[in-house]
Amino acid sequence: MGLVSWLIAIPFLTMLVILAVPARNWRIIRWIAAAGCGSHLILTSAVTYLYCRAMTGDSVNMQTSLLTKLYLVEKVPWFESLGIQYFVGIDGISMAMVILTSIVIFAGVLASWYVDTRTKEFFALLLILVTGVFGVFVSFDLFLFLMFYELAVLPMYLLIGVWGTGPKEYSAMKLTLMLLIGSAFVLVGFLALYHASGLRTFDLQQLAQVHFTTDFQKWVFPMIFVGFGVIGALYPLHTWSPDGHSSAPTAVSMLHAGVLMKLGGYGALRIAVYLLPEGAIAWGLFFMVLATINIIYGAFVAVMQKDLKYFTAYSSVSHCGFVLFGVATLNMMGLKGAVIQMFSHGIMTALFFALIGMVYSRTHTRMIDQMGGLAKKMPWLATTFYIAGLASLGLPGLSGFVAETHVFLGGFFGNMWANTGVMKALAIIATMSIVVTAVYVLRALARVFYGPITNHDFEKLTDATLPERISTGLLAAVLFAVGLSPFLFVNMIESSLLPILNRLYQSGAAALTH
Amino acid sequence: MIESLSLHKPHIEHWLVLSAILFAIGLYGLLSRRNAIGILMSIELMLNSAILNLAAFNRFVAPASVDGQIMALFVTAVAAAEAVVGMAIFVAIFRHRRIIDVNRMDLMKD
Amino acid sequence: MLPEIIVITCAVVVLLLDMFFDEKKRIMLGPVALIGLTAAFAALTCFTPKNGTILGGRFAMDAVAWWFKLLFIISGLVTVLLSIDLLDGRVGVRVRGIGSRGEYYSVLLFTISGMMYIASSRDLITLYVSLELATIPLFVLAAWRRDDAQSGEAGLKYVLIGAMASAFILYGLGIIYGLTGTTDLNLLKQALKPSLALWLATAMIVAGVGFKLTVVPFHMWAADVYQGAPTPVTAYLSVASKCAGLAFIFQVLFRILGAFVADGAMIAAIFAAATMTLGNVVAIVQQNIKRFMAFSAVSQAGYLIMGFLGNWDLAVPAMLYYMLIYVTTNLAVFACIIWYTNETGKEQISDYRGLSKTNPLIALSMMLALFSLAGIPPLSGFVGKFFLFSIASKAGFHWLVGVAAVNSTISLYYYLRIVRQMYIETADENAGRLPVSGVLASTIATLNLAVVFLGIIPVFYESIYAQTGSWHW
Amino acid sequence: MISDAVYTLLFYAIAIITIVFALAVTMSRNLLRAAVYLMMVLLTTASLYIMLDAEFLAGIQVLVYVGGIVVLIVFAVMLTRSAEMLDRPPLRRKLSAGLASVLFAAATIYIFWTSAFPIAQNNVAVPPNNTEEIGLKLLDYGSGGYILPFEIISLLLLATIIGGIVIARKTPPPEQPFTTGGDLKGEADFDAPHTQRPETISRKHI
Amino acid sequence: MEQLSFVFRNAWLIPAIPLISFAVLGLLVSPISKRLAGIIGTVAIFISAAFSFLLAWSYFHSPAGREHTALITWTCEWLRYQTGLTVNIGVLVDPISVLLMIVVTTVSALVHLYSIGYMHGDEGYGRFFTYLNLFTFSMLGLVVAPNIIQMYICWELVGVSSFLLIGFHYQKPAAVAASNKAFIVTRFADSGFLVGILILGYYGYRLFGEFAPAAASAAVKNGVTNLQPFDFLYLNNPAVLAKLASINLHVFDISLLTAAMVLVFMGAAGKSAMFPLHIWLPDAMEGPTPVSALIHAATMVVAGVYLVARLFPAFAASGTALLVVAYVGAFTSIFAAIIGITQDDIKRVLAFSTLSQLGYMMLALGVATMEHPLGYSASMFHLFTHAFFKALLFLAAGAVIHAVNTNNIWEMGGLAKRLPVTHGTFLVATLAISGIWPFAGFFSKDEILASALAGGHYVVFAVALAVAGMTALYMFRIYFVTFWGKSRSDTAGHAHEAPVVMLLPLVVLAILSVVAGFVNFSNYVSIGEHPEHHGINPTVAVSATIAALTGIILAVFFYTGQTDRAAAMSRLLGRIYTLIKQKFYIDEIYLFITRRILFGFIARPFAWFDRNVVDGGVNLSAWITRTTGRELRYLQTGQVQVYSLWFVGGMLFLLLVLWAGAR
Repeated sequence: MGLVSWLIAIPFLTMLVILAVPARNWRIIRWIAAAGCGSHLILTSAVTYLYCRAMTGDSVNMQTSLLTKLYLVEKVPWFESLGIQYFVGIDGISMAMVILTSIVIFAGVLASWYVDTRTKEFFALLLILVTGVFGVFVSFDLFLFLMFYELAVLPMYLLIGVWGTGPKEYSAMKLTLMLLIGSAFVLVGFLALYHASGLRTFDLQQLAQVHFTTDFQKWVFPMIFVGFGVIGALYPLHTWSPDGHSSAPTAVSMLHAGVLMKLGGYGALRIAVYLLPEGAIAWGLFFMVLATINIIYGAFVAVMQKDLKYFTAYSSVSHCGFVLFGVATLNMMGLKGAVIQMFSHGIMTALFFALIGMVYSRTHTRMIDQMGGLAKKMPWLATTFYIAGLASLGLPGLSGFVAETHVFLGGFFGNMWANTGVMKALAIIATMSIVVTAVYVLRALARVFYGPITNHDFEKLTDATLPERISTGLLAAVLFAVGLSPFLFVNMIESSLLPILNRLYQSGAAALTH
Repeated sequence: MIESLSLHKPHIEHWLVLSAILFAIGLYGLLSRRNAIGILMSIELMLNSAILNLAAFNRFVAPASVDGQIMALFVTAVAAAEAVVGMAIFVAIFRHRRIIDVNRMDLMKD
Repeated sequence: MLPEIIVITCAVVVLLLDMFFDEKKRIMLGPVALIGLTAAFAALTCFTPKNGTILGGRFAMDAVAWWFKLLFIISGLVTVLLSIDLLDGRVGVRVRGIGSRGEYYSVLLFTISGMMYIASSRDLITLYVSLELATIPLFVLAAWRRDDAQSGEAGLKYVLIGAMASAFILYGLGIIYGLTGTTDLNLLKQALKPSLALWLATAMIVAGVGFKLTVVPFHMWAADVYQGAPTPVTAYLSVASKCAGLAFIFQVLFRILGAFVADGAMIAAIFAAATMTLGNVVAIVQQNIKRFMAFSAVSQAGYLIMGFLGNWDLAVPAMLYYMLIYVTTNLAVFACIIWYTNETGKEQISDYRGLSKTNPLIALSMMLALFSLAGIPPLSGFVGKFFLFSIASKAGFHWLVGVAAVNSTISLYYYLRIVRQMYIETADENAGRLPVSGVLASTIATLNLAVVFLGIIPVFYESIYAQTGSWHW
Repeated sequence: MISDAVYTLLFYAIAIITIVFALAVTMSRNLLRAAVYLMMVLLTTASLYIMLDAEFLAGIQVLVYVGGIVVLIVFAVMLTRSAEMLDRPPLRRKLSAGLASVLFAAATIYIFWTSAFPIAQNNVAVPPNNTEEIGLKLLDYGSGGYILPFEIISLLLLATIIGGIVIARKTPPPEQPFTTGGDLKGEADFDAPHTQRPETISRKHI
Repeated sequence: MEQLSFVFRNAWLIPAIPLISFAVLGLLVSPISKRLAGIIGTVAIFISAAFSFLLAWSYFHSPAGREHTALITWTCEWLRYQTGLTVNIGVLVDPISVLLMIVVTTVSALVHLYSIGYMHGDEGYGRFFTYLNLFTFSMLGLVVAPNIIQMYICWELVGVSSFLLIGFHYQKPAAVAASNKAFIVTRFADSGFLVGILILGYYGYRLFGEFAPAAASAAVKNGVTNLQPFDFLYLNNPAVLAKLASINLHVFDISLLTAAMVLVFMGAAGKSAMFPLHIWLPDAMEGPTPVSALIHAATMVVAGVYLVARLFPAFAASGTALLVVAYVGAFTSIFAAIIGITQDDIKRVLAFSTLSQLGYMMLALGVATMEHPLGYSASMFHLFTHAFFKALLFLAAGAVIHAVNTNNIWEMGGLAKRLPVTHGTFLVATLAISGIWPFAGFFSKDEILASALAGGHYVVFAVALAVAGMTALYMFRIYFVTFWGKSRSDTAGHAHEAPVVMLLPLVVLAILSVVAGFVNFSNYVSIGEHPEHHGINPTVAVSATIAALTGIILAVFFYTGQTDRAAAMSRLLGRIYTLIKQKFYIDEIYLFITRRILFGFIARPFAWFDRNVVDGGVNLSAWITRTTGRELRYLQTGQVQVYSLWFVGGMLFLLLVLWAGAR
């Protein structure tokens, strides 16, 4: 059993251990969870190191190859007669996503350190969910991908339904159903691919060598892209996100906004664009327009929100717009920007939700205008909150800036198929969003943390405890790390994006000729 | 007259049509009767027409073999079995609820 | 033929023992039936070849028949296991009028033997008679609770519609006999030519089998009968009777109409779409859990007949595998339901609230089984559905795949209703932990293991595929 | 020549009688009468079997149906006092049933009339003693024999009888002690929770 | 090129030292010991100040410095957008960057010193120095940026540090509001800047293959090994600019370059608070006074001017953009001056004077050309001098406020004898800003006026002249009102002189704002092939002095002695006076646009739409499904014959379908 399988296995095994522990001593359980995620973090860094070393070792003729160069590959036939196999590996994109997930789940476990109702079930479900997420990010077999994908989505229902707040059943049901309807579309697309390829295999790399007919791509691509778009909060299929996030408990919102929403962008990039380049070319501009709507619309709606979680959820909608925008640009910079934005937004929004949860657990309100002057009482939370906010408005030195400039430049550079004038216009419109973002972030944060203390009950509030400091501090540090030294990160991704682009350009050139 | 009659000696179609008519009549009874036993009688009619069908086929299509008749025999037995079960159930219900009218048997619906 | 003989003998033995035992010793009847079925299982798996004929070709074995018999025996076995507590009165809330254990078990075993004969009969007469043997005693079982109004009503509806269905089937078979003059399935296929009469026969037979498979619009009896019948019988109906229907339609479609089946793909698609959609949509609003399970069974049948869209080399194994998974999963759910009904006598979905607090393990098993029905990975239901969807997709029915996938999402909605009751809603104050008998506990555990592992361990599908993928009828 | 004419006449006559009686079975309000009409139908069909050279079948028909089923039906009618209940279906149901059956009849008759069945050429050559052959075939376990369905049908009848007995057996009234077997006295009574009976709840939830 | 000396090679230390001390303070010290924070921060800045002086010395005495060549003394790859589009952060040493380094480090050092006294006893003492260090680092990083991306990054960073410092007293709602306002307004401007960068970067990248060889070979002497499209050395390359200017956008018939440059200037205008975007600066005075002195007077606000100067060749290449610069600058200067006359808050008056002086600098840049770059050096000169005397003014005002705990000049008065040192230095600064010989302001202003005249922009010249007069007027107004007469409030009565640590910077700055004028500036800082050397132009000098004196005399007339001439004057003006005093209601207009238009007409409808239409659609579909179920449920009538009917119907339908399929 190789390292990558361990990436999937560790959370699962931790879950089993937790199930073995009797429910009454929940303190032990949370320690177990933290230990599991911590060891996973260590393993992840080890894998990252191995990956980077291997990548720098042989980055030969990546320039022309159609196949993503995978490392630490494990390939075991599974349902052999149908060509279904257990096929996992690591490339740059999945590496980035795995790092993201590993960090977020660790922070999430620490952030939910004080969950004392049904702790056992809580952590068990959390770990199942994250198992699915890791599985999605490392699996290169469509069947396996789909399997992990739905595995990742479903525990959400119970996590929100049991530990959530507000209209939790409604939100949980809505979220689950919308996401699974999305995956229904994906399923249709996958099966169509499987049969159209005529290879009787779900192997992504083998499918990547097939050339599907243009008409086929033209109808399958939107299927898959929209299917993933649902979880990527593509307008107008985003409405599960505000309700879901606002009802979910802290760690779940963190994981969900931080990681699960990235499954959408990841799938759209890794499968829709990679396998169906002509479809992508045909539909690119359309989805780009939708993504622009996401960005602007989400930002403007966020301005109006009174509830911190709704506010963050809509800003997530806006930021996930950047991801889809980057994917839709179909050029190197845009795709890279999309991946970086996935990472950066993942960390950032996880930090947001962690902090909101911590503030909420102290003030017992999430209404922006019921708070005020909290910075006096909880300087740590205020500082980290501002770091997250500044990251979300794309302040240089924090990760958001790198991602957003990539995406903007990507949109501005355009590609050889769509009307570059329109793309430039869209890029400029998207750029305008940084102003709106600044407006809503700063207004909300100032309202919450600055000014005199409005409510006398806040006088005796305390600042973050150690676990909370570790979790938030870790996330903030990652924001800085990516923002200050992106070069570490970008080169890792770039080589894995080349095959996608090569496939695009090959079939794109074909598309141009006829 | 006689010639015409002897020329129009009933052929297989006539038998089949007869059985079809009987089946349809049984169907009508099945769909319209209110008394469960009446419904069962109609079902017996339908089975009967099916048996007639089999016999006719046996006579005209495969007179050499007796498969049709044998099938008909089995069907007779099956019909008897169904009748037994049906009657048993009806009687049990009637004992319990004092009704035999199917229109009033809708404890479970929607 | 050995398994059948064992089953029949066991049935007769149970009957005789029932006569000679007194009330206390009758506890032994259930175990005897179990032993018999286990022996049949062993005989099937160890001593029964997957091909060959006896009785001059009247009785033949092939791989498909073998798997069907496996399914029948399994479902019979589990049903007996589920019935024991109820019949022996080891329940929290007694039910009046359920009794006559010996007769119960023997009738059950007789139906099992009938189903097994369906799978391996080679002439119209045997086919029809064994179908009746598999059907008519079920009418009795449905009405088994003599002095319960609902049970009796269920029996009545079942017997009336069942008799009508068998009349239709018989008429259709008769026409087929008339079109060829032979009753031998092996000769029929060559002899048949497409003709209006053949379509008439097909329509009547398919309608009659649709009744057993609960295909819309022939499904309407299912809701009432499932609700009214004793719960173990409901479980048995929902799996075994459906398997029998599938076996029968396999015989009819592949052995009789083999040449023309492929033309009916569109019709199959239409019926599949209608069945799954109606079943799902109506299941959403159900309150009684047995009735609810009836509609869920209807929708599952809808997924099942997606297999009749062609590509038999893939479709036949897919359908068999799906049936295997469906049997285990559905029985797992029913095991939990039967346990709960035994202990509390309640049947409403809302009665399950807070089950995760009182009996967490059973709640977990029930949730797993329900998710498997909804087709959530990595549980087996997902795999089974996925293969069937793949058949539809290969046949070019992408819209049907879409409909089916969306439907399974809708189905998740109502399965989650139960999960919500068990996990999210809080239990009543006085609700304590309910006792679980060893039999039910072990049954539930075993079935859930199957539910989980059938989706992960490929060996079952692979062997089914290897044996029946190249099944030439 | 003559025989053919007679045959034809008989066929039409009996067919018409059968149809009339069949209609009577489905339409007569008094169920006892309906049972009698059913017996008539069965008898006429038996004679039709004779016309189809299926004497044995005719005999069985008379024995099993007339002697068995009809009697059973009459018993049932007596037991359930159905004779008093005049069966008057509502008009709506009559119309729908009529429509359905007429449609069915039309389709079937059209199909039968138009479709060509593989008629055996020498359709006069009927084996004289097919009764004997039937008997042989029923017990023949070689190829073409029907021993297997014969066994099955016997099982079916057995199972049916058992079931019928169980169902139709008299049950102890609710006030009598509850027994697991339902047929033995003297066991302790458990409160059969009629309040929790599902039907009441399901009615509430409709 | 010859091996650079130690100083050049390690010029990166100048921004790095504040960064390090920022990190040290932020992570370690300020939580532990506050006094230590102040000391560390100040020392660090002093070191880098010393280093920058060293750098300036060795630069201007090296041949490179004499011929104004830019040197990239240190560079490393920071981010590769794409092969051939890399961002190399580095240190660019050229006249203006050296100049700015000196200004920034000096003023920052003094302000740090001053703050040790001024912020004494404040709870956020350590935090304050942390922020100051952050700001100093970002400002220096901006100054030395060799490419536009680094410029933008540090541009944002100074923005955020200014945000933090304005909102330093985060318990004061006014301060919080001001900080948000400042950040958001500049952010809005920066979005334009970013788009400008996108355009430049994109087309620069497209043309790169064409012009890179020439530009690169030209850039070798600047110590650039691999030129990148984002580098100023590439963007200022005449060939590239010519090409860009030749591309016509077909909207308003403006060239691509013009569009890009106007957008970039939007950013500059935001940072330097030019007219439409000036509203944040007066409010920014809510921050502590040292902050106002450092950020909102001396350094950050001139970043816009610096940006325009940095891209001057590009602006010059597109004449239109330069004209825009000139006129916006001119208008802002007079507009702010007019408002300045009427304000009562001492710091606000200074803020408006800052505005108008910034307008001066912009104007000067606007009137310059590559051929006649006098305005360029004039602008830089004024930036140089203005930094000192404006910082001095603020610090002195800070001392006053520190003494009397109010900003309102009408509650002061008679402080001349109570705060002698403050009074003296304030007077020096006032004279300097009013442009009286021999103070620094005289020379720089004179040079600006001269350049305007020489450039033939007579309107601009007139405006500048008027502004010179008004400057004198409002400066002396506050001078007289604050220091002369008798004290109008008891706090003013018992005011005490500030501690030495605060007075020392005042003195140093006073000296600087005298001697700074005598630097022969255009020797050092100029652009283009033939720098113009400028002596005193008698006509300009005389007219400027006359204007200044007029202003002073008016101030004397209105504000000395216990007369109410000013009040009478304002009454005489009536409406106009209130209009001016309300700063022409610009804030209110902005408020209207944001609150009513943006939020009211866009955000709120969007929010409504999302909840009711988009989300409503989702819920509707769910509702439809459920209702269908509820209705279809009634097919199950429980009537067995209905079921049978369905059965028969289904069978007939099946037959029909088969039939249809058969034919």
